[in-house]
Amino acid sequence: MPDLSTTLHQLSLKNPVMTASGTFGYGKEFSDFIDLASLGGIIVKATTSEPREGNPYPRMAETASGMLNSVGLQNKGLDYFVKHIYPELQQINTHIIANVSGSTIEGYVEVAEKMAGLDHITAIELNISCPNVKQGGMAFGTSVTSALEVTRAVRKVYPKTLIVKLSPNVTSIVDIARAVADGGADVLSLINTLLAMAIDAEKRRPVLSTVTGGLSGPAVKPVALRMVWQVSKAVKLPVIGIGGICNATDAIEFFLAGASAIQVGTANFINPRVTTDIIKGIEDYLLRHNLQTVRELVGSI
Amino acid sequence: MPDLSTTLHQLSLKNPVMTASGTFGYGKEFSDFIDLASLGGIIVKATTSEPREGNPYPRMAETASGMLNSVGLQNKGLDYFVKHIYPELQQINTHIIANVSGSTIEGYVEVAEKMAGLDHITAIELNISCPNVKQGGMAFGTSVTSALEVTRAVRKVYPKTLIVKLSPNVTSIVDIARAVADGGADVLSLINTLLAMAIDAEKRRPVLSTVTGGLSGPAVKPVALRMVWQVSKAVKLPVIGIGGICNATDAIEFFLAGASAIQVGTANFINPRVTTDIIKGIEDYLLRHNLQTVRELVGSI
Amino acid sequence: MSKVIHDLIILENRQPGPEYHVLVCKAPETLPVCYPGQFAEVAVPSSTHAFLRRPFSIHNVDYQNNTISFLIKMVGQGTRTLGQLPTGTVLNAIYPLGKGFSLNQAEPVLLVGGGCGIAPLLFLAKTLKLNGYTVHCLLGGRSADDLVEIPEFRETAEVYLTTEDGTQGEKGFVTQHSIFRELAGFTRVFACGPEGMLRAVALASRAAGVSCEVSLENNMACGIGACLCCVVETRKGNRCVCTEGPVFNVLDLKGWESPQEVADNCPVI
Amino acid sequence: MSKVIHDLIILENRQPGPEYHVLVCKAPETLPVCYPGQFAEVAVPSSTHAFLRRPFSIHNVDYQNNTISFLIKMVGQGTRTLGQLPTGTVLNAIYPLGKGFSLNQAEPVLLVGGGCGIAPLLFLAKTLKLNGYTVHCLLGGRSADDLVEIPEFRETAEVYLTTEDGTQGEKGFVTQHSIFRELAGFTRVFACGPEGMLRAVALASRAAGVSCEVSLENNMACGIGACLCCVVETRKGNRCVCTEGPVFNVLDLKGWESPQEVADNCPVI
Ligand SMILES: Cc1cc2nc3c(=O)[nH]c(=O)nc-3n(C[C@H](O)[C@H](O)[C@H](O)COP(=O)(O)OP(=O)(O)OC[C@H]3O[C@@H](n4cnc5c(N)ncnc54)[C@H](O)[C@@H]3O)c2cc1C
Ligand SMILES: Cc1cc2nc3c(=O)[nH]c(=O)nc-3n(C[C@H](O)[C@H](O)[C@H](O)COP(=O)(O)OP(=O)(O)OC[C@H]3O[C@@H](n4cnc5c(N)ncnc54)[C@H](O)[C@@H]3O)c2cc1C
Ligand SMILES: Cc1cc2nc3c(=O)[nH]c(=O)nc-3n(C[C@H](O)[C@H](O)[C@H](O)COP(=O)(O)O)c2cc1C
Ligand SMILES: Cc1cc2nc3c(=O)[nH]c(=O)nc-3n(C[C@H](O)[C@H](O)[C@H](O)COP(=O)(O)O)c2cc1C
Ligand code: FES
Ligand code: FES
Repeated sequence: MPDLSTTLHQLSLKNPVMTASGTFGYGKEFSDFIDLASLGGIIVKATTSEPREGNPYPRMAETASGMLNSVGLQNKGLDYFVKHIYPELQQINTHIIANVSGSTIEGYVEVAEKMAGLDHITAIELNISCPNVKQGGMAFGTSVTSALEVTRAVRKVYPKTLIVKLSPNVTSIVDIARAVADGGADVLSLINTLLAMAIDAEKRRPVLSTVTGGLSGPAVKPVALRMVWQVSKAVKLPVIGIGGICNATDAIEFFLAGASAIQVGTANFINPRVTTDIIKGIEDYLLRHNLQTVRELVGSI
Repeated sequence: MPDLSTTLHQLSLKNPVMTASGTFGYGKEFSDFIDLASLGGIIVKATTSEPREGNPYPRMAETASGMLNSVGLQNKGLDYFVKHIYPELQQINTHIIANVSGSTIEGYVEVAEKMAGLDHITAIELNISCPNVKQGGMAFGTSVTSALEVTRAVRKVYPKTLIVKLSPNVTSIVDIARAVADGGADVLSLINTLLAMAIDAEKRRPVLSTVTGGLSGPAVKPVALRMVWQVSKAVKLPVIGIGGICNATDAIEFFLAGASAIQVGTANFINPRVTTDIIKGIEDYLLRHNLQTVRELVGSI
Repeated sequence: MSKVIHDLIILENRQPGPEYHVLVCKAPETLPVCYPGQFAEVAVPSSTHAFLRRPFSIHNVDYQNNTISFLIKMVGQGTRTLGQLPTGTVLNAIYPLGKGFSLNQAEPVLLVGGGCGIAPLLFLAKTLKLNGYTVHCLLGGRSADDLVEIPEFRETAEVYLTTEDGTQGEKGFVTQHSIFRELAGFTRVFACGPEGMLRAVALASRAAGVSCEVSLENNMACGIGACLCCVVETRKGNRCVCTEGPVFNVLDLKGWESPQEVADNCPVI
Repeated sequence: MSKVIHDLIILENRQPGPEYHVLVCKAPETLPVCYPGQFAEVAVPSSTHAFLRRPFSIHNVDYQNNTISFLIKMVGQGTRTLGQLPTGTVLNAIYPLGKGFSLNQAEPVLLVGGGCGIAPLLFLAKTLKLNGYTVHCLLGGRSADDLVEIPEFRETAEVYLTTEDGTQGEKGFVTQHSIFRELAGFTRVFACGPEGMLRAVALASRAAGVSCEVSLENNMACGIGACLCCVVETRKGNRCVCTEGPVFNVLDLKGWESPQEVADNCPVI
């Protein structure tokens, strides 16, 4: 049997297949379909310090090989998470990673600090790349100075593995990655969604209530691959590849481009068992290519 | 019959449907399939001051609802264009627009100046957004200062309609658009391709000889629509919408987002008659929606 | 009540009206228990134009033959592709999803359906009848072409028909049908159809003091509560239609009480 | 010689080998004149995985019945979808594209094909025979499964077979076949197949002083000279395979003379 385990800073994952924040709920939504413990990790949906109702409906539009969303970080807030959601998450026998979001640095810090105290949350992913909120979110991830600042502030209060999730809506992803590394990040994850838009030609108005939203799915994979390749060459931190991954071949491409692990997002909506299929497919690939470990693939193009 | 005509600065187009540079050759490649004179305009493939062989093969990869290319501005150079290609273009009874490319400001200026002297070239499109050349190209289009500089330099020598084609690989497309407007552009066209990458998982190497290439096709339409909407709201110049347009509905979406005209690129490869279908489809739409002119749609969401 | 992913096999594809198809599908293993009002997320086979799954109400369940049916109205690329599938085709579906209609009601109940909103009502009517209810069912459409599956409904319910153009049944919108004058005699209304119609039915029910449940349509990406794209505004905040619906008591829906909105939406049946 | 876009109708879909399909298609209007070695750009109907058209050589043309055929090897999603199409399906194709083989040759000529490179050779053999040539045809493959359409070739040419595993014909690569020892007796070699094979054939032809034309495969986006994606390095610089090929005289191809490269590529039939 090939060895699928991989390491992200202090995290040892049984395999490199995780689920992307906002596309996998809190895991239990998928428990009828897959064994959650078989995943490398679950990045649960965004948590903010205060509860958020998210953006008005419609929040979704289908596009060619992709979709737009403008959910806008709907969640019940930090306190509810700690009291009601965390106890359920403790039952899941794999890495549970909190996606930390906010509209102010204080907000990020507050959530990160609280998460640090939860044993079963083994890492946080700092979401400085959400395009669907008016303040904060992507704004932090599209400027070198604010990306550095928010990372540094969170680093001060968060001693465990700190993943920072980058926005693709920038001229130079490498500059942002370097800033975040300087700020003290342990791991980089990319990409979040591309800022995009859909219009209903018959109704002559934008499809989304927020006009613009975030593009995800296979359509964005080529952009994600390029950015993972650029960042993993330029920065010494481990990288988690995200964007349009639908099958084991896609996952392998990200490993080759330099990712040590991957996250599956939109594809979960189309096939709730896709993560299981991907884990199996990676095993088959390693056997077929006579490789002992998935780590041999990382960055090997 | 609804009125499809539209105006781009000094250009009066019989209809808003043009073809995108690099995807329509010099027009004659399509003359077996459509009446070239029925088009609103043809943007012919990039011309540089010196002949260029382009990048090594492979230069193309198919992706989900899209393709990557890294042609790298292969063309026979300015002198050949003027002597051998221009005389043929003179036979085509519609606007012929030259796509001016280069790796130095002098190169751009040289081509623009020569094009100014060719009567049947009624406008030029300054390509400061090609991701497939080592020097120049996209580099000009991803920095506010160099975008301004090259536009200003070309403006000095080019008195006719100056279109500048923007790169989507930037944090703020609006900032670049404003700089180019300040530099003296008459019209903006967007988007060029998104910088992206494809990997062959079996061969474990990048598909393209250049590793990265430009993503086009329906996959990029949501990003293009967003940028057209942002730019047309922020800048007072007419905008030409480009990116993934495959049918009349797509074209209408770009008009609604603020484009006064559109260019069809990759879709020409799939259906060489697509431009004719789009023109007919826009007519049908206007009739169905009781609109007299296509101009009523522009920016009307 | 656990969800399954099944490769269903299409046993029958019939066309009860010009724009409707009924797909009767065989399940590869024993059908899970389904409730009326629940739905399935169906993958459109090899279609360039349907990236995400499409939600369809469960139109009928035959536990004996282990079949599940969908009534599909052709509105876009996805539904058109599904309508053209030959028998024998594999249809991948995730079901049963969402919460159905409340079945613990005193009778008599009135079912109101318009367009493809007819879909869940057949399964609902059959289930209610099985439980000994007297079921009344008002079906409306633009024209006779929209009134499909009437024979099937007649087997289980007292059926009333209305069309906007008067080509079948009474002429007018569903809420103008004479049965609505006797609305106060019912204990509950179950409705499914275009939003305009649902709002009108909700308002009429309120006026008559009758409780009303509606099945909402909505853009869905996942159908299982993971994406949070399918929300509707309720009195308790944004709620997912796919998990807390698609059936809602109208009293829980925010903005469903204003007569102005109803008037604006009414003709859009 | 103008190009057409046709909605062809598949009249027949037969499977001459486990991984091959022959699609015989009826043209909606009189077939344009096609030359052996030319190809078509075929749209894959409603496939999620084939965005661009797929290029296929013209395998056969029957002007009397107004049909055109393609021999397709199943290698990926696009070809697999095409292979499964039932008769009656519409196949949109742009053709005839590119430049074919030079037909003004003295005889005898040797045709060499491997894998799906067999495709253009049938049309070529038939055309040569029609013009009174004696045609010799060497077909090679990994195993007997790759040797398809042999009966059709036998009708028009003297046929020689080779397989790498020896399951049919002589054992070995095509260039190891005994006919190659008599290569100098031919006036020209026409070859189509995997690049490794073509390079080996080119080298052998050079050694024997026989002129050689090869049909190249290549990634194509448009097939009509518009995208410049399909270049090959020639002595005159980068040239489009879709318009200046797919058939090239090997003397025009850059980097096709080194024995080292041939050795590297040879086993990849
Ligand atoms: C819980 C639920 C149950 C449903 N049950 C049924 C059913 O039993 N039978 C049936 O025929 N239809 C049903 N629908 C609607 C059905 O899902 C849509 O008609 C279908 O998704 C359209 O797919 P398409 O690819 O054909 O259309 P598209 O090409 O995606 O769109 C065509 C048109 O339909 C509209 N549309 C797309 N999706 C939806 C949607 N989810 N709701 C409303 N309008 C939409 C679009 O705005 C557009 O105007 C149900 C929807 C939901 C949410
Ligand atoms: C001028 C020309 C004529 C051709 N004639 C024939 C023919 O008559 N019969 C036939 O079976 N095939 C022919 N081919 C090859 C055929 O076009 C490819 O096999 C087909 O495009 C693959 O499509 P797919 O979707 O099945 O494979 P994909 O899923 O796109 O790819 C599967 C595998 O095939 C490889 N591949 C994809 N496209 C090509 C290509 N164009 N050339 C080589 N390898 C490719 C990929 O690298 C990959 O390894 C021809 C190609 C050219 C350029
Ligand atoms: C419906 C939806 C909601 C999302 N919510 C979040 C979120 O809360 N936090 C976050 O960091 N990313 C969020 N994302 C982005 C994904 O985690 C992922 O980065 C992106 O979708 C690209 O991956 P994919 O193409 O595999 O979906 C969301 C994406 C979708 C589609
Ligand atoms: C094969 C290819 C070659 C291209 N060459 C050029 C070029 O020379 N100059 C240029 O400005 N844009 C070039 N482009 C970009 C297109 O003009 C267009 O901006 C882009 O493809 C997006 O439009 P589309 O999605 O409709 O193809 C090229 C695109 C393709 C696919
Ligand atoms: S459709 Fe995803 S949460 Fe309802
Ligand atoms: S395939 Fe486009 S130029 Fe040859």
